[in-house]
Amino acid sequence: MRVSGEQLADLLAMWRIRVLEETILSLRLDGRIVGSVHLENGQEAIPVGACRMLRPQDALYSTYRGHGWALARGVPATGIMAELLYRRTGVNGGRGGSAHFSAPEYGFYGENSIVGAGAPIAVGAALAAKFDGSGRVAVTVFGDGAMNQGGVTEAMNMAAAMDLPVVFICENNKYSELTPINDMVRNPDLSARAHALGIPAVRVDGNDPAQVATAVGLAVTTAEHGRGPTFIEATTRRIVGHYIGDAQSYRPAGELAEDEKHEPIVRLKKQLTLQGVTAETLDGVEQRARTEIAAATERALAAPLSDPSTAREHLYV
Amino acid sequence: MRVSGEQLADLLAMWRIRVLEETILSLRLDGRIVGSVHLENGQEAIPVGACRMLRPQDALYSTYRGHGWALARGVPATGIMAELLYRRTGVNGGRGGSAHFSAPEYGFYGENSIVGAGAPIAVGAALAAKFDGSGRVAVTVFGDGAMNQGGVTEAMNMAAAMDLPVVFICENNKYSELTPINDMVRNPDLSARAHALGIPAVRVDGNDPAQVATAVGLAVTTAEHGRGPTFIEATTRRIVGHYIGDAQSYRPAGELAEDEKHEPIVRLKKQLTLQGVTAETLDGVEQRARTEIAAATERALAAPLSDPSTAREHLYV
Amino acid sequence: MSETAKLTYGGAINAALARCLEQMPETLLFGEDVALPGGVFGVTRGLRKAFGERVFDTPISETAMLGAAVGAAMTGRRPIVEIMWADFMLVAFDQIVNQAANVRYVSEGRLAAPLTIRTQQGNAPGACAQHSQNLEALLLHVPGIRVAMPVDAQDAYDLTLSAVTCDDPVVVIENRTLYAGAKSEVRIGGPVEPIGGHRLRRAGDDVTIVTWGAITGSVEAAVDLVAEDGISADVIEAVWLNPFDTEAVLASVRRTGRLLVVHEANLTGGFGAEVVARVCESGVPLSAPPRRVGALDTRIPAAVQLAQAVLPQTGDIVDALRAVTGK
Amino acid sequence: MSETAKLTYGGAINAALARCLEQMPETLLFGEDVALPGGVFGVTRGLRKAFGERVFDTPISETAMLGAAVGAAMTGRRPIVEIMWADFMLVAFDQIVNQAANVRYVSEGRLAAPLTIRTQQGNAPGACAQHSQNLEALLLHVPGIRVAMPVDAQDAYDLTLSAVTCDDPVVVIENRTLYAGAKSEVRIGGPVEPIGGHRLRRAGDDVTIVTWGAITGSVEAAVDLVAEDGISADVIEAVWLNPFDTEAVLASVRRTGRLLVVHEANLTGGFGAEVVARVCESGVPLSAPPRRVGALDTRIPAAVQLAQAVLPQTGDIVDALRAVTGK
Ligand SMILES: Cc1ncc(C[n+]2csc(CCOP(=O)(O)OP(=O)(O)O)c2C)c(N)n1
Ligand SMILES: Cc1ncc(C[n+]2csc(CCOP(=O)(O)OP(=O)(O)O)c2C)c(N)n1
Ligand SMILES: [Mg+2]
Ligand SMILES: [Mg+2]
Repeated sequence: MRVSGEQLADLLAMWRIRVLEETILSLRLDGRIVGSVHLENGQEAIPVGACRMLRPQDALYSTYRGHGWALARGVPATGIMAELLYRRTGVNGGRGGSAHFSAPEYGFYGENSIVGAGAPIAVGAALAAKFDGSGRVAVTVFGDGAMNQGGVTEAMNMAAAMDLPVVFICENNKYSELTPINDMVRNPDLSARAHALGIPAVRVDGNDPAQVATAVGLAVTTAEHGRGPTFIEATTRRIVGHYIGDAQSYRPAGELAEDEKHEPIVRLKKQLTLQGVTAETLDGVEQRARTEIAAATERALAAPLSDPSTAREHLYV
Repeated sequence: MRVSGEQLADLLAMWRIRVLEETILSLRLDGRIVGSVHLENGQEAIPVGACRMLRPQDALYSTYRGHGWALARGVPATGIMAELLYRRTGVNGGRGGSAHFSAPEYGFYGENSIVGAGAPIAVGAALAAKFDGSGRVAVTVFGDGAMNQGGVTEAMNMAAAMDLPVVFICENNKYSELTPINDMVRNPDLSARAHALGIPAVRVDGNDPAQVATAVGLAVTTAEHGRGPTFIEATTRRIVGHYIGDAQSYRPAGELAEDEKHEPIVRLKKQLTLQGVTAETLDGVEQRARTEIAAATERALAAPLSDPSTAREHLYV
Repeated sequence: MSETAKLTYGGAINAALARCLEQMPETLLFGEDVALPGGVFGVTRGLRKAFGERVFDTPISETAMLGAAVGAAMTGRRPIVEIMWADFMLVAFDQIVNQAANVRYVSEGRLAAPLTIRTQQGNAPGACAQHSQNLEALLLHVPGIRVAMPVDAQDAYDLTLSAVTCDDPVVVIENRTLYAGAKSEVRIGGPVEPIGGHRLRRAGDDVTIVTWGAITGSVEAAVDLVAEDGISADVIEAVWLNPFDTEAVLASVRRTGRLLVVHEANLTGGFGAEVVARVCESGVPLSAPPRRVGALDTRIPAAVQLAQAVLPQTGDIVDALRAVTGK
Repeated sequence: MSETAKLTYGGAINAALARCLEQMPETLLFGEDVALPGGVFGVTRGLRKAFGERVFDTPISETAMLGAAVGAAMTGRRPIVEIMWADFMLVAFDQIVNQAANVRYVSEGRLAAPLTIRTQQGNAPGACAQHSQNLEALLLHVPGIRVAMPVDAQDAYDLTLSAVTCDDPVVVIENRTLYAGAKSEVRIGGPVEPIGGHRLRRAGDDVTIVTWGAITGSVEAAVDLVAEDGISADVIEAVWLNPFDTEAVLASVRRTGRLLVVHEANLTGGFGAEVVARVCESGVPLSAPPRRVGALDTRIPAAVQLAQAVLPQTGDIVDALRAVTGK
């Protein structure tokens, strides 16, 4: 079997996110990072698959569960880490923190900690593209639970009515915080809502970066051609709590173990092994990610904390 | 051909609304009613068809375009008229006025002047029914434009997820204020959105009270049986402006004349004529409505204005 | 190259918007019924025709509309959104408070949200409780948002220009009872003024009145009435409420020793409290306790005679002037 | 038949909710993650099990949730809704301000909306700008809504009961930094108190401090610190902000002649301004200008060291006490 360069690149990108999140976890547990932190272990295939199809001019809007999205979009790990550690070198000098940072110079227009609120804002970035000749496509990511926030429907309808270049990516990880999505909807097919608004919609296996990339690539092309928005429901599972400290007692027995069997890194490694890739190569990929993130973390930890005397700055021009 | 008693009753009920609205128009034009007033001429078949299927325990929530809904629900014309004239005998002593009155003693839980805001509130009345043994079905009415207000989707989803006894009636009169709905959506089939949420949905000719009644009757039964919400899109046309004073310059030439040919009173009269009802009988129905509304208006005008010294009352218990 | 034109308040806003669309290609103008129909109050009439697709109608989706403004502003546009009634902001208040207001600060200045929200507020005869509120105080408690409130045609023109030119989110609160009033000479085409400042509507020595919004008209009427009793007042109209010209108020009170604040919004928690607090904290000596005139702390009834009992009337301002000056 | 139990702040709310659900069959309890998971802070733990379907989880639809509360309250239920963070109210503020607040007044008393919104607010270390705001001032400008803000376990219990029993909409603003604090003896099962009133947390003669919310702890600490310098203060904690106990504040200031208001919310347009305005308008003689301590008028940065520079600290309160008393 042929091994594509993309598969190994995806594996590396997913490992980077995984290790970043693991490092953040340990820094949070030993108190060097404080406050609420949302990890995306298990969901890495979605940012990795999606971001490889984005161009520099595209604008990405994620949720609070956004470290991996930022990293996949090209934001340096050290800038993210420093942000969570409230350093001067953080992408926003620590003002955003884990749940609300941005790095527009990398096309990462930011996390949002209000469920669903990023969707209308992404529509605005797409609206701008209609006039500025940038060719920008706006991408907004939100969870299954966010589908029930009215603003998301408003955003999808407005994008559809105006043929705006937006890709709506719904990371359906089955839970909204501690509550299963299927208890909160009658029709578990969330993409049906997009269809009803006249938006082409597809459901993909969100644990497979290749599937995600295919769908996002097509969506970007559709948008570029002036055909407006696409909706992608990417099914996945988070294999960690909603936030650090979540005991996950709401999960049925055995579910987590099952999810871990299908998580994207395990799965891609298995696939690559079947395709003949050696354990050494696979370990090498993991090792490379570990080395990179360790170095980035060290740089972040070495940077000075951002200066409290700057706290009044940048409220207004 | 057989003439059913219901047909004549519907004609009378529609005439009552038409005459009420005409009377309000003239009082508004001569300055005895002030402020913004929304008439529903042309849309009478929807309240008339719907309300004839409602029981005393049901709770109706309308929009600002609600005089006819209140009347069809059984609120006395004099109480409505007095409300618009700010009299003590108005259903809310003039505090609600044309666009925000209620008369819960008749199952009319009120108009709402915030587009879409009545839908979640009706869901609450349905929620109450789940626990109070009343057998109440909640009915909420809103326009085509209101479908794009996020709270309406939220309300529909919550009702669906919880199997709540709600009937969602969308009066699709083709315009939201001065803007055609078809310019504001990609998919003109609004009922598709309800389907996508798992809600049985139907589109009916909203200029035929019998079709509306059939759909609402079935929806009420569905709700009563614990099967949750139904969505009814009733297509219609208003043959007046959005508000009194609207010059309707946004309408294509000839549209209004065409709409007037199909408006529900003209249409039912034509139908009844074909069924052999005499012109005298038809005129008698109209005359009866005129006499009733004239008497109600006179009583309302004779009542004293509500007393400014009461303006502080009823903010809190 | 400034000239003058005879314009109504609404016409002045229209002229300012036209100039913005003309001179700033990055502006966009959108909202419900603003484009093809020209706005429910006719304020945006003709702009679609003149500027094409940059002026467009939106669905009845205030959250999408305001969110779209935030996103477009983040990516280089200068959106001007109309929220038809200030009351309707509340269905989408998150996009103003949690989104627009945070963009610059939280990103440490890497992003900005130069958007203008045009809305109008207050009671008009017969308007219901959901179409009558004066909500400026809610916005004035939110750091990161600028707020302007023009009352005459010249300010309607000038403040609109300054707002659109400002690189931060600005809410311009207009008033529908003013749109179609008398025409007046408006200087157009002059330089864009920086945000901030006040207008001195009357000058006097006995008391400082701070006011804003359409009720400025009643304040002027009241001052003219009490002039016969020998009461003279500084009337400071705060056309910009954020930034608020505290210095001007203090300077006046230092001279008059008396303060009256008048707003149409209900009293408790209104911005009048902030003005009183700033003056009292400053230690400027007062010869009488400060006073506020505002609406009763109730909802607004539709009935005109009830609404009159709730909303501040010229007579209430006269009474307060007599009480605060002791004349 | 009152007894006592050792409870945390969160435990006290849980006990009060259990009692409401037990004794008032018309109560319903709902919100995101409140039922099966027992709430993200564990405050509603066990209630679903004990009371079945009257306790239920909702979609992430604050507008639907609050609207459902309004509708259920109009039709005879007594809903208790949890909005997980006060910041999230803003996606659905219409249902509070334009809907719940209007029900009784606009219907001339024919309808009522006896609903309770439980929420929590304020900064906790590391929280982002969208999870840190103190929004009580927005609610306090809205006639028709009652507002309570408990700080100790006893008040958490008592105010929750009073709120749920109240026949008008009440927002109870809790604080997540308090939920899992130390346990204290809480009288439970006693009679339900009427809404309103204050708590006198310290008694003294030199200055009146008015405060509310979690920052009361810092105020007490500051007062204890300055006691060494011979400064003594009345500390009036406004557990109910609407109705607000103006009389108690005036009575205290009449004695002390000095006023300091402390809140965690940012200064401009905060409710502290209203308190200062009421005191100054009353004409109670002051021996020094009144003062306010609140957060800087900025957004709240996530970085702990930056947030500390923005939010009022005990040292700021000490400084203000020294300044206002001149000691
Ligand atoms: C408007 C709003 N309501 C509630 C919350 C609290 N909250 C944060 S994350 C979350 C769950 C979101 O679930 P989902 O959209 O599925 O995303 P996931 O966390 O699973 O990625 C909730 C309810 C919020 N941040 N904003
Ligand atoms: C949230 C909100 N946005 C805007 C408005 C202004 N407005 C009043 S009626 C209306 C049009 C509603 O159209 P539709 O829902 O189709 O109802 P119709 O008037 O046609 O019956 C609009 C935009 C409002 N009242 N509330
Ligand atoms: Mg999820
Ligand atoms: Mg319509």
